[in-house]
Amino acid sequence: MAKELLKGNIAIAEAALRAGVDAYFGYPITPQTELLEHMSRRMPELGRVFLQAESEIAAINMVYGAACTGAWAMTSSSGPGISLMQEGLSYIALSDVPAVVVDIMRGGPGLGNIQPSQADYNQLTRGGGHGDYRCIVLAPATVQEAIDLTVLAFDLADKYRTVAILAGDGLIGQMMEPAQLPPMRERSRTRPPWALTGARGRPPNSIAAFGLEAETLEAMNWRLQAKLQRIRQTEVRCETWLVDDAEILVVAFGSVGRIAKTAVREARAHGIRVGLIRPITLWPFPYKPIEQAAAHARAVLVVEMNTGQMVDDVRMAVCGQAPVYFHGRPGGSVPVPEEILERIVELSKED
Amino acid sequence: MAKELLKGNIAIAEAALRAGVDAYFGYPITPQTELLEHMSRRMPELGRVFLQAESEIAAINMVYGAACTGAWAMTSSSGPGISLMQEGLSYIALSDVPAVVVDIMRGGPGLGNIQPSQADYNQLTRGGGHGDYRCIVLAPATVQEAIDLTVLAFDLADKYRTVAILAGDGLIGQMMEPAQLPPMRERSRTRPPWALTGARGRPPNSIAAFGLEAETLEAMNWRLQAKLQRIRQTEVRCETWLVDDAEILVVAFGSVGRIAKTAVREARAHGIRVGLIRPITLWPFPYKPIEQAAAHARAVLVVEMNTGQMVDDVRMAVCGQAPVYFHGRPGGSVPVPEEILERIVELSKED
Amino acid sequence: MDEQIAVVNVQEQLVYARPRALTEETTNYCPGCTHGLINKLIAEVIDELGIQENTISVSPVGCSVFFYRYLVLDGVVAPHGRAPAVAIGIKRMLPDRVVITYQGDGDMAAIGMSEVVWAAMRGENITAFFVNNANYGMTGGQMAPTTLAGQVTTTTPEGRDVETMGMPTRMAELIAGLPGSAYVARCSTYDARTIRDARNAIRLALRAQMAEAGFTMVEFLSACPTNWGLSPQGALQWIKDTMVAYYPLGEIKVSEAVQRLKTKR
Amino acid sequence: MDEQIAVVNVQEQLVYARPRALTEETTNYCPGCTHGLINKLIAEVIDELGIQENTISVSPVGCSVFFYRYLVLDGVVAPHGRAPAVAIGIKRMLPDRVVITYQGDGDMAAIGMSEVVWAAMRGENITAFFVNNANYGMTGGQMAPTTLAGQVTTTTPEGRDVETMGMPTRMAELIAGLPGSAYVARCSTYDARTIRDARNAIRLALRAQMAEAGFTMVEFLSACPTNWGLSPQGALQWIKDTMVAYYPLGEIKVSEAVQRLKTKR
Amino acid sequence: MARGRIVINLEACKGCQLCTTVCPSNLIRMANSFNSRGYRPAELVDPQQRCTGCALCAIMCPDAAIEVFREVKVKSQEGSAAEEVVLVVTGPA
Amino acid sequence: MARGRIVINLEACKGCQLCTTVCPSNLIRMANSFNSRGYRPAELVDPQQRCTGCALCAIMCPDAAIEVFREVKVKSQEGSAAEEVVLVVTGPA
Amino acid sequence: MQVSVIIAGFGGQGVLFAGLMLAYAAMDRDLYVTWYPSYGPEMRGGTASATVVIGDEEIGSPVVLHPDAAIALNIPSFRKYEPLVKPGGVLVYNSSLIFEIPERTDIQYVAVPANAIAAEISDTRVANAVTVGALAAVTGMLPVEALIETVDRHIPAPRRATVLPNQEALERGAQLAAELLKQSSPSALPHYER
Amino acid sequence: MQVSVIIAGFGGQGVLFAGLMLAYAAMDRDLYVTWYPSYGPEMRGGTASATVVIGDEEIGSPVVLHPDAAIALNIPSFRKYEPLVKPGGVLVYNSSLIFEIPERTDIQYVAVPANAIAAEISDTRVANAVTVGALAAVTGMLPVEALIETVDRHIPAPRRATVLPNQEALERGAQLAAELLKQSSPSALPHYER
Ligand SMILES: Cc1ncc(C[n+]2csc(CCOP(=O)(O)OP(=O)(O)O)c2C)c(N)n1
Ligand SMILES: Cc1ncc(C[n+]2csc(CCOP(=O)(O)OP(=O)(O)O)c2C)c(N)n1
Ligand code: SF4
Ligand code: SF4
Ligand code: SF4
Ligand code: SF4
Repeated sequence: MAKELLKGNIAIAEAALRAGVDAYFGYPITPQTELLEHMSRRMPELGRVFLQAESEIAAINMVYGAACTGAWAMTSSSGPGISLMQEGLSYIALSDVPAVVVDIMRGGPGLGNIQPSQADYNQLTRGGGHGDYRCIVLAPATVQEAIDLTVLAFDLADKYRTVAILAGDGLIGQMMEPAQLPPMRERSRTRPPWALTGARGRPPNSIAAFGLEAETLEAMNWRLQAKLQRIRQTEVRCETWLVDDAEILVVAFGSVGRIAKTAVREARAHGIRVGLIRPITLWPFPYKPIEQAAAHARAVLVVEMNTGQMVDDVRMAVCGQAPVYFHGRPGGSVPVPEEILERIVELSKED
Repeated sequence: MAKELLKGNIAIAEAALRAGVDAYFGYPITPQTELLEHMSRRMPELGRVFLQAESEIAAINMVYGAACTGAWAMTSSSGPGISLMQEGLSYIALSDVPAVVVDIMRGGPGLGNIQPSQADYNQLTRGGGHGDYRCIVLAPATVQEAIDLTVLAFDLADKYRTVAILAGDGLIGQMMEPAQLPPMRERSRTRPPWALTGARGRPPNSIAAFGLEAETLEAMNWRLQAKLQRIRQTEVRCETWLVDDAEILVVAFGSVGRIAKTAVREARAHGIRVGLIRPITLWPFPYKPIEQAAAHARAVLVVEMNTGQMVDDVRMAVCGQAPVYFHGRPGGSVPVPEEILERIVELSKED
Repeated sequence: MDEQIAVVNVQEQLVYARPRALTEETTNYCPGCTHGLINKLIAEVIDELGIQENTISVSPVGCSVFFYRYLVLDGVVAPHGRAPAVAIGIKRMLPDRVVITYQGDGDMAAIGMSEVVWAAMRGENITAFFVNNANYGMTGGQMAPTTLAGQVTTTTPEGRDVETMGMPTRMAELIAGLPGSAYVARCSTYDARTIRDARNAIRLALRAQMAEAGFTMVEFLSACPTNWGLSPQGALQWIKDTMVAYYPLGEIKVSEAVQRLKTKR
Repeated sequence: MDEQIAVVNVQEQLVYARPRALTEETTNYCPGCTHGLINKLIAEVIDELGIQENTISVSPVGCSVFFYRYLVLDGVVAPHGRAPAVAIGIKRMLPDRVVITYQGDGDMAAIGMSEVVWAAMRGENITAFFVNNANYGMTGGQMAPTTLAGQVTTTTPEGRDVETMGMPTRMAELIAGLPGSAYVARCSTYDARTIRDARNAIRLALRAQMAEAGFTMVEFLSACPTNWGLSPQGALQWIKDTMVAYYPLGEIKVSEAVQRLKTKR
Repeated sequence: MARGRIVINLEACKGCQLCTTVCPSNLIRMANSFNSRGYRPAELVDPQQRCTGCALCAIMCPDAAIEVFREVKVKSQEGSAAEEVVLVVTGPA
Repeated sequence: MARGRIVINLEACKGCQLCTTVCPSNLIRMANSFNSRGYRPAELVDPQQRCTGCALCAIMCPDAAIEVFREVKVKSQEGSAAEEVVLVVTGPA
Repeated sequence: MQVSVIIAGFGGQGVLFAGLMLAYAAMDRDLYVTWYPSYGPEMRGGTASATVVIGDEEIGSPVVLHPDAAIALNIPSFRKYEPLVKPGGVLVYNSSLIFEIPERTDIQYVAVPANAIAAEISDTRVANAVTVGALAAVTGMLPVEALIETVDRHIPAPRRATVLPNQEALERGAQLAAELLKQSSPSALPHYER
Repeated sequence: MQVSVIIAGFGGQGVLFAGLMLAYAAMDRDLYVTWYPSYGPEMRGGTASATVVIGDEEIGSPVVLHPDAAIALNIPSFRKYEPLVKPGGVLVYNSSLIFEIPERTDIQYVAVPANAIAAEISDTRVANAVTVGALAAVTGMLPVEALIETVDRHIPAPRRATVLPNQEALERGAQLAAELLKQSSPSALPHYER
């Protein structure tokens, strides 16, 4: 298929369609609204379910219900809406049903603004609701990657029966880039055996995110943890670039990853030995690759569009092997390559 | 004043009254409901405001409104309810108004159960909503400390104009212990200058958790960060016990802290050199004291009533100086001293 | 006349048995709690309509959190108050299944107000069973939206003051007032007659859903002897004497389509 | 007859000025957006009642997020849909202040349904100004609860299908049906007469609040020329020709207490 | 008058006494013993076989603990009527 | 007929044209120039002084950009009436 | 020095109040004490328990796996706690409802026909106090007089009518235990005689 | 090799579409390109901008602080971007609405009476295309024919009526720039002639 000039939000929506999403439930919020709007047109066209929910809380619970029938269901939102979904996500996570959530992050806290940001790192990667769970979190840096990771999100959600979140920042949602969409998948899925479809000729299925007795719930928790451990072991993804000889290691995700790349390229042109690690899975976090790369680094620079939410993870990965610095722009400001380059040059001069 | 046999929930409610709370808004949820119930009787008695809200979302937003008038307002809940408050908390945090939230934690994720747990560590300490903010989080280990920290929560919330959370686990909420309540404070507070009271003879005040332009919101974010940094520098609290010569360092908070204490005492009786650090402020986290204590430890054991949510913080504090082990009981199970002792003995045998 | 003489035997016949759609498990409900009775009635109607293998339940958070298990149905437990949204997610995927929610008054009328209003507003083809016991049962008897004026609960120690807490919520009337609701009835289970009426209402609501008439709801005035501090019998009496006066029983809304069903049978 | 002859001068008098309670700042509203007009009317009434220093505003999330700044009042911006809850928090602390909320239709009728229903149910003494422009303005014209049947929006490209999305929400009627509401009116601002009626409704709502009559609400049918794809004049015409037919103007509920106020003046 | 009989599932009974209040002939009372869940179950005391199988008790029982049998006159052509109804029995008999 | 005059705040005007549609004498039109926010403001074109100060335009203006003055006959006892109303003027004149 | 007691039974049997009697008595004697309730998944009814830990130093864990003593008011509680009581500990049980055969030899069993005795006094609602009285007497952990005093001091106004029956029940339980003690040796649990 | 352009103006001036013309033309020539929109706090109206980065290698940052070229369609945009354009870069501006006096000497100014020209063609709505045509011609970054082709290829069915006016506007802008170029030297920006 040929490349098209695609806006991130539309590309994600279209990728979800092609991956095989059965149902979309959502509520408007900038900067993701085009995704909702695209779905409102395309889902009915394809004979699938689209419903504009009355709120984000309703949306995530509709997703929960649809997912319980074995369908591939999704929603999309941005920071404030994701906050409202936390209880629902916590239920879904313990229920072992698959769901995909797209978060096109904007400035926070509070109402914040509609400019690009990465202010949701903590609430996405720490299992922002109550209880011991995590969601898979995928962070694309280009429109093409947004497409690819959307498809992956469905496959991972399905494989592990869990929540997979596509964490785009406002840049990814709003920008256009030539990209190639995958072909429309054949949808011949059969309902999984655990799905709620009416107990026809079999004992009833039930889905319940609780265990009133401590022993029951403890066992459910350890089972969930075992699954999360499997995901940690198999699903870590990141891009490493020029790290082999890097004395300075830049760590940045999402569109900051690509912006940092420009800075790294220019720094290399200045003769500075600098490399880049771009986590693609924010959870599970690429601790190992960063630990290894940090082993021979003199300094690690984390760059984010927030006040340093990923720094904890990087510090844990680096584990004291090198000092960890931070450069960040919260509240909707986007760092430009120049300022990152400046920090790199600064660090290269320290000894 | 003499000691009384007090249930944690009641003690916290009564301490809030004596600290000077002006308004309480809440919604029932086990295991904190006695707190709400106590307030329903006592607040009207004292001529203060009590309102049973229709939901946790309404409750936190009523707290927001009341706090905007310069009042001391509070709510209380447990895991699922706290999840629903995340958007509101994020707004309050950026608004620079004081608020106190009590979370009596229960088993999670999802509906979980009503047994004691520490399943909300992440959502409380990571600024569970969207954006770059943190709340002060205080974790009592005894009913007496619950009283003292409740008073402190109000004072800190007021001092820093921020959210202070009292994070009790279900044990603290449900158990009774003799404890002493503070005397009723004189309440002669004047409305602070920023409060919304009607713009009488002054320009209007406004409170808004947003900045539509990136520059504005970025500046607001850095201002908030500066405040958080001040809190980090001045408000760290923890209990250290027998750590000076400890080869094994146990880190546990809340009621697990006291349970671990019994185990440590017994281990000492067995001649094992073990000490305990009990974080009292979960945020800001006592990184320094743990780092120092870990400097001469052979092993660090984190014990929690969850699957290890505090471990990240401890690992960052220990920073590779010693291996960090974890013993946890999620889902409402409570670790008993025997099992902790067992782990300590195990670790003491490894070399 | 026919010469044949019929041999007439006296046989013992089972005239009332536990419905098949009701599990054999003993419930967690308190003695005399009419949640049990309502569960049983729903099971009876499901048996009668033969839709057990075609029905999916959505349970609330509250004393009836195990509804999904007491009824022999595929089912899920929704977060507190969100049963309608979860049910909508299910129904939109499987429009030919019967989807039912079961919610307490705290669950539906307090935290879940938005979800149920929206289900009714959109005329979602689901059936809500709404159990109004005038308090929050599971959490120990706090004021619910439906708590009567002056009623003492653990959070209204002086009785519900309608000046500060508002008048009790008449959910059936509220839902009936919305455009998408097709059938709304208020029932109780305090005697054989009200039980029969309740069973009829349940049946009609489910038939209406099967006929895609829109949102249907049956409200039940239900006893919570434990938190009311009354004996089971006293609790039923209180419903009859006190609750019914504020919450009148009967059909509150019958859309034309449902009216046709009714006459058709 | 009196012998004195009055000296009659012709003087120029300012007969219409920008209200004092309205900031001098230019708003962010689009050209022809009647949010501006409604803001102005509210400011005029606040001037008239002399309550500027006694009034606290709660703004929504939506095009009118800056309402707190356009009106020269103490004010706060509530999270999306939660203005009533925030206003209740304020009012319960300061019962002698006038507390007003200003909400769009997405804000109040969709995500904020529960909060506003509950404010009305409890008869909270606050006044809600509800701006019904039949779509989500700020986010670019998606379907709102109030979007008319068949109306094309960015999320109803084929027009709102009431089969799947339900009938448009008549908030004024819904709120009027709840026990705690004292005064509910629906107005518009498409001509001098409707503007006058709107001003009267605003005045009565605020006076009712000051008399502690209960929850009051004024709904405005408001133009969103930008997202409707109409000229400002065309947009007003559409309100008059199309919206009013589904959303009748007038007073929907006047409690006895408010009726007394009305006659008293 | 029809003759009937009820079977109370002692383990399912929670001792709420509602059945006792509706029996028109006052034939149900509470046992003196406890079941394994700590409740005092109801029991039929009907020495004179006055139970008509009216089923009011069963209808009223919130715990579906009562089954009701009634004697009916059937034309025994195939003798199958009784068998048929037996199929309805799914609870613990 | 009363005589009137309107003052349009050119920077506040957003060029929505609503005032032009309500003026009974059709005295308002849109300027050819732009204001600093990029809008073409309204202007009063009233060479014959036909404006009656009816204020319909101002009432209609969503941006409170119009002030209306009207000539009135006053008994000049203290000559204060005009002064009083001046106090009402708070917007940019 | 610490002693831990778990009291367990059906929801309605006054398990929590039984624990409170011990807790208040301990507090009145300036001892450290914790009281911790636990409910089963039943809404009401079902099985409940209260754990009371009393000591003369700060109490670590308010929950215990192996209590020094247990009171079982119904069969499920007997079955659950019989194996858990610490060797050398005491198991007081309500022999009006529990007909199990004791299996362990390393703990002391105290069979108290609590319902029967309570019925003699007033009604079965004070069966819990009978067992508490027996526990106190058999272990000596707290003087029975202390409990009797405590009941008087801490039962609040609306329930004053229950003071005397509870006191009598404590007394009767203690008497019974004293009888039993004559036949066997006292337990080795800590005594707080102050 | 990359070139970045920021196009800025009032909301209604077709800023985003102007950027799209460049982006599509680049894509059609198999170049890498990113297009990124940005709005001010106004609901509608207010100031908007589009940033287009074109290159023959993977593009890092889709946002730039110092663009190689800028198109200013209104005064606020002129004021904002004049100081930001890279030395050696180009500032095309709509001289129908902008009467500012250029202050820098290290960039090339291209004054285009875009509204006037657009009005000559059809209406002011294609003023944006006039400036894009001028930018293309003056910088040579993309051949004007490529833009003309692109407009034809990518304007979708419901708006086909705008194809011709846009094409004419591009042409007219380019002609004008060619005139201007005769008087000065061409810019030093990258050209993508393929
Ligand atoms: C978000 C959330 N808030 C609160 C609770 C606590 N909670 C559990 S059940 C319940 C109310 C039950 O009352 P009702 O809905 O009336 O049902 P009933 O128990 O009376 O049948 C509440 C508040 C919860 N589980 N989740
Ligand atoms: C929790 C949350 N969800 C969604 C949004 C995005 N949002 C901002 S304004 C708005 C709707 C505005 O529509 P309406 O209330 O009708 O007001 P209008 O702009 O039309 O005046 C939405 C959905 C948000 N800010 N927060
Ligand atoms: S608490 Fe009330 S509603 Fe809940 S099971 Fe018991 S009687 Fe029923
Ligand atoms: S988008 Fe609509 S509601 Fe919002 S300011 Fe513009 S015209 Fe008004
Ligand atoms: S009604 Fe049922 S549960 Fe109640 S006593 Fe009778 S048999 Fe037992
Ligand atoms: S109504 Fe107001 S904003 Fe609109 S054109 Fe006239 S003066 Fe300008």
